[in-house]
Amino acid sequence: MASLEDTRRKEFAVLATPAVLFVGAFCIAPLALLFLYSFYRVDFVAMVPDLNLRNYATVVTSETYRTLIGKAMLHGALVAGFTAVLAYPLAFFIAMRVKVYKAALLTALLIPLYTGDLVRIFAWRVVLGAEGILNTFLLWIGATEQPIMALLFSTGASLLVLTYNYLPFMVLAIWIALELLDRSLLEAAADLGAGRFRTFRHVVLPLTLPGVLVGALMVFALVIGDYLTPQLIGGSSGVTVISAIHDLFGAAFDWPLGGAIAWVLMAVLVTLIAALATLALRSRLGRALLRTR
Amino acid sequence: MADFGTSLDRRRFLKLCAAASAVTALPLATRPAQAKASAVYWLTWENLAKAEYLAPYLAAGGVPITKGFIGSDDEQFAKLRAGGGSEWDLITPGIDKAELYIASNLLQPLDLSKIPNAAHLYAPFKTSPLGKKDGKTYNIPFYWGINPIVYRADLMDKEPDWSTLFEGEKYKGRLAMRDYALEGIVISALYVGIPRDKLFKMGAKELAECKKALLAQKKLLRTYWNSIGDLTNLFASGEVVCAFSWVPPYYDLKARGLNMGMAKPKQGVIGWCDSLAIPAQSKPEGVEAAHALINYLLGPEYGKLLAVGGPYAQSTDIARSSLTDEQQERIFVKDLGVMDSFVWKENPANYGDWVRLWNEVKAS
Amino acid sequence: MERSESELSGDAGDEGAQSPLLVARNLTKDYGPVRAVRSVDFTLRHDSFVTILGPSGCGKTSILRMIGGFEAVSGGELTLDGVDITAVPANRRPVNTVFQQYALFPHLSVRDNVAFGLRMKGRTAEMAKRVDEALAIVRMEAMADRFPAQLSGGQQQRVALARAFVNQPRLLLLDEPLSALDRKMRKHMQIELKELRQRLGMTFFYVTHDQDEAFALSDWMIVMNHGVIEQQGAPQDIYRRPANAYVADFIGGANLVPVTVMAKRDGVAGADTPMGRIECPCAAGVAAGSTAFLCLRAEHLVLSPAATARAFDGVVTHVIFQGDSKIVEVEGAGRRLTLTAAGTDGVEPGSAVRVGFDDAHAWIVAG
Amino acid sequence: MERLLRSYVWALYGFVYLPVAVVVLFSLNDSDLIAFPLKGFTLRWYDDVLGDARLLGGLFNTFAVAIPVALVTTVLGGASALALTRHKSSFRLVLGLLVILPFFVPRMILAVSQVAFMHQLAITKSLLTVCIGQSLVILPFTTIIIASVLYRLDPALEEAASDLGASAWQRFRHVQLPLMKFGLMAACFIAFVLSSAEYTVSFFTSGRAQPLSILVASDFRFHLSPTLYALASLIVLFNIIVVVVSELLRRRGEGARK
Repeated sequence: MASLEDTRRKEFAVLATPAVLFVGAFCIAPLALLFLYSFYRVDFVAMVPDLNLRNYATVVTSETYRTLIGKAMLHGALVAGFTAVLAYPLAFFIAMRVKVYKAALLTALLIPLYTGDLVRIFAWRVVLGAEGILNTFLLWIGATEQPIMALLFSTGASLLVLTYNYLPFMVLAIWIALELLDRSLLEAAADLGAGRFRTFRHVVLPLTLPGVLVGALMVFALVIGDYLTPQLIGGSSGVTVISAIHDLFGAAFDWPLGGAIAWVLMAVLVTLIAALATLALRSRLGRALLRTR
Repeated sequence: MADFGTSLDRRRFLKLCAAASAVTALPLATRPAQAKASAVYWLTWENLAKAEYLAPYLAAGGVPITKGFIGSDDEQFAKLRAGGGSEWDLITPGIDKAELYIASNLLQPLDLSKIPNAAHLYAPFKTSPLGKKDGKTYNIPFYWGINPIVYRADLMDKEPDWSTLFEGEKYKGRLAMRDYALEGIVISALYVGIPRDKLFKMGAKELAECKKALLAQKKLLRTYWNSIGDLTNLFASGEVVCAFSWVPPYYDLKARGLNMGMAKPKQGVIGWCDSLAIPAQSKPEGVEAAHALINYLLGPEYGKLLAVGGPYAQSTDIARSSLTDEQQERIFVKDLGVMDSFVWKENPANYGDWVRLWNEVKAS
Repeated sequence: MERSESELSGDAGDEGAQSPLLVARNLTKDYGPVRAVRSVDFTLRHDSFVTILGPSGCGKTSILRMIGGFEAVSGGELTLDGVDITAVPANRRPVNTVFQQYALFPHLSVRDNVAFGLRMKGRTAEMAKRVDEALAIVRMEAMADRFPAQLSGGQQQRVALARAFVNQPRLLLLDEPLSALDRKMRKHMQIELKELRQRLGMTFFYVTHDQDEAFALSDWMIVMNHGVIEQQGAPQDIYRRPANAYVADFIGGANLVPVTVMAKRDGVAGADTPMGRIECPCAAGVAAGSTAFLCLRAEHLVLSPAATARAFDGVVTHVIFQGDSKIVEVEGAGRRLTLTAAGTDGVEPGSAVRVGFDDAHAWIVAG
Repeated sequence: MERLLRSYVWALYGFVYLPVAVVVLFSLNDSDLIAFPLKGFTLRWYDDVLGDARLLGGLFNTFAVAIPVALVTTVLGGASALALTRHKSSFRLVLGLLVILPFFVPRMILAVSQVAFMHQLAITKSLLTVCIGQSLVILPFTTIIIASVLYRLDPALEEAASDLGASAWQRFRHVQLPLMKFGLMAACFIAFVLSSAEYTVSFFTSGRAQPLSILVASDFRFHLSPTLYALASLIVLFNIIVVVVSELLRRRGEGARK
């Protein structure tokens, strides 16, 4: 006799199996193959399956790859922070102050994505360049004597455009968290004498931090994966760990080493995210939020 | 009158006979071939497959071409190496990479008897070992050129050479190099004075020398450019005044009224050549069509169109005579002797080390 | 579990009043390591109003959800009309539920909400008529085309009721359905519910934490605490003869005075109290020599006793005005005791009073 | 405070649309260089786009990929989201991690591994492989969006449906589906946007037929043509029209209901 639990289990299986199979077949399996390759050795254009850890040793001992992985993490974290700060007020506005045009405002945020990465990147060059819109404006108002060269082809420029690129994702994540917020809590806070700011500081912000965190993780991962923006906007130091891997896959045909760097990168990424998630869940706020569900 | 009539009749008759034999001969001639392909799939660079370049081929009844576009030479190799090449009948790799493709068994040998225009290859290409293995030809040179220095003549006081790109303090922050290990390192080698015959055979010591130069150079650069469109934009927007370049920005920007200059430094200029090759898994009817297309691409119509439009030189001299001196000059075929002075790109055996070095420089 | 629905739903008339409607045996529910319901047994009769009463977290909602089929049973079994329904999914149980927050489908009109169950079972022929009838019974005919968001709490409540009973379930489950209503509405709905049940002739299984509501509605009460049933029976019996101190306190908030049981025979205990020795009926579980509680209801304590047998001195600590009567809290017999009194002018905090009661109202429960 | 917030929002939208404005500006500029100074007004780039069979073919391929990708990821994401939010299975965590995993794998790495893996399985690259590759990186987005909608739905509604005799399918069809409809639509829309702009995975997994993003990238390598800016402007304009029209329809629909 099938128990109720069996029925539930069957339902869960029916819902979950397609996605699991799909991800298993086209993500896990390919990455496993890459993992296998990472222990191979390259002999000209042949990958020789003489399994050893040399590639991992290269990654760990190479200052370049260590630096690049570190830089990826740093830039990911910085952009996640910037987008969070920029996105929050907008998400708050859309969630709390807009009634009729919510969908329109959110969609409007996504429309620029349609232009395509490259088109937008080159548009930014026109904005930030030495003879670009921003510099022309700054010269015109007399804020500067010389065009500010660092507006383009610098780490800062790259971070700016990355922030721009991933802002919509952060807005969406925070907006969802704000929409999930029980509105009566705001009334309760007001009732308890909290002003707007204090309601925000002590009620809204803590309760939507999980949304910020989700957004931050998304942006973090996206920034690490983006190599076009740093390459085309970041100037001579615009190299990223991904473009280094790219070079190893393509130019140097060293898939084993590329695979090893990729796996180290993913391991660092997963460890960081797991640590962050654990920390968040263990925190007083995290525990309190978990308990309410 | 009658004679005239008879002779007319005879001529008519002969004509008819010729036509009839032609009609009967046509199927005979094509019988050995497979069913004609409905399309030939060509993976290429966008600027080589412009509709107007291919129009004569199609007008002459060539198999319709479906084009795919390459991101970069390295991406092309990675993509084919990862997933074979069964989608394509014809690919366009750099000939310096040919041995990688051949060693990876990605290509099938070409049947030169189906490419009569190959007989007109320029001598250096005919004798070059690149793209050949065990007496078979896998990659046939397609078109070639040099990568010079292009600069804004209005913003520079004298013609630059490689040293400008390494020590031109005056232009600090307005110089650019291509983001490409092979060329970047060869140029540094030319600059530090590595002998020509050792350029692609550098050991650790020479590479270390290059790295030092490249590290110093990096401080002077505005950026490493990524694509020629990218660099053209950098010149046009005044970001960069002088860069290791390809030829097109010089002509493009000159045509738009900018005072551009092109320098071919005496230390040596990198010459390159892209090839045509047929992937190993291409189907027989595709192979057939690909050979026909190759022959067209090495032929006179295409050669002229490319020389005028590109401007690039194809690998055969078949169209050369139809070009004006000026057009010949533009594609460096006026004085064929210069071809010997170019540093032709090769694939270094230790290229992995080169790429790692290049990344070290960029990441420093 | 392949039983046809007709077999499950049966017909109320066939089985006679003597066979029980629902039997729960050793019913247990675990949430991970937490045991919410501990091996509980109970039986529901046909045509009755049963309330299950207890503080929040006592396991009463879990029982309802197991009967409804929303939670899997961790142990024990449930039989409905003699058929084991332990593993029957919710949608195939002849049981319907009125949810605490009503759970009306926001995207469907009132009519479609009520018609939902019939439509799911494909009973479209009779649907329109039965839906109209059900809406008429809860007097919501006029609102049939509105959406739930356009209704007041009481109206939503009625729709939720109609949506459940229109399917003629064998058993109607109600999960604190009145808790979201205001007091006046609640009183009103209590009467309606009771009438509705009589009219429909179904068994209602009603979960509440409000003892007044339980008293007002039920024919049979099940009092729960910490996952076990403390007592079940008719409301009057539970009120008069609580099984233990917990029930005595939870139901009607009895005054509990600690006493020492000296002797016990035939359900009558003799105990020493601060007011002298008493002989009175006692609950099962009271043993001679043990400490137990004398259970005195507020309404049985009187101020300035003349006719009562026993009395003790006390000091008034609080007086709460209740309209026609007052609740007076007195410190006496070593305890704070609550009593209700009418027309006691001059009683105010601090005044010394004498409190009395009649032995006939005394009842002893175990500690 | 409110005014400050409002001005901030306007400023941020300005920031978001700044590059778009540049794109539109240069799509109307009568020079084929994307650089100042502006030369004058022209519509010829638009004329070029509309007459460019190659770009239109690419656009067709983009749709041929984006539509199935949007549908597949919405269905798969919807199913996973239901499993994640409606079941207490111990596999839930595993499922959640699996579904978001592709998101945390840098695309280039994923794309190259996929191509190598597909090659092992002798799968020929085609628009289908592009669909598979893209669906994988888009699945996490749709799942999160739909899950966040489901998370807000009162589970009692589904219990009520079961209670009223709805089978699992009926419960889905008559309660869950109508209630998650907007979530599904939002997910589908975002999947479509992400798919049509995707480059990295598309590049590696595509065979003969290449979506627009690859053609645009390829063109950009040789020439930053205002034609492509005109194309981008047209796409943006088209989307703005879609948004405005659907917003108007929605409001009219709501008005009619009241």
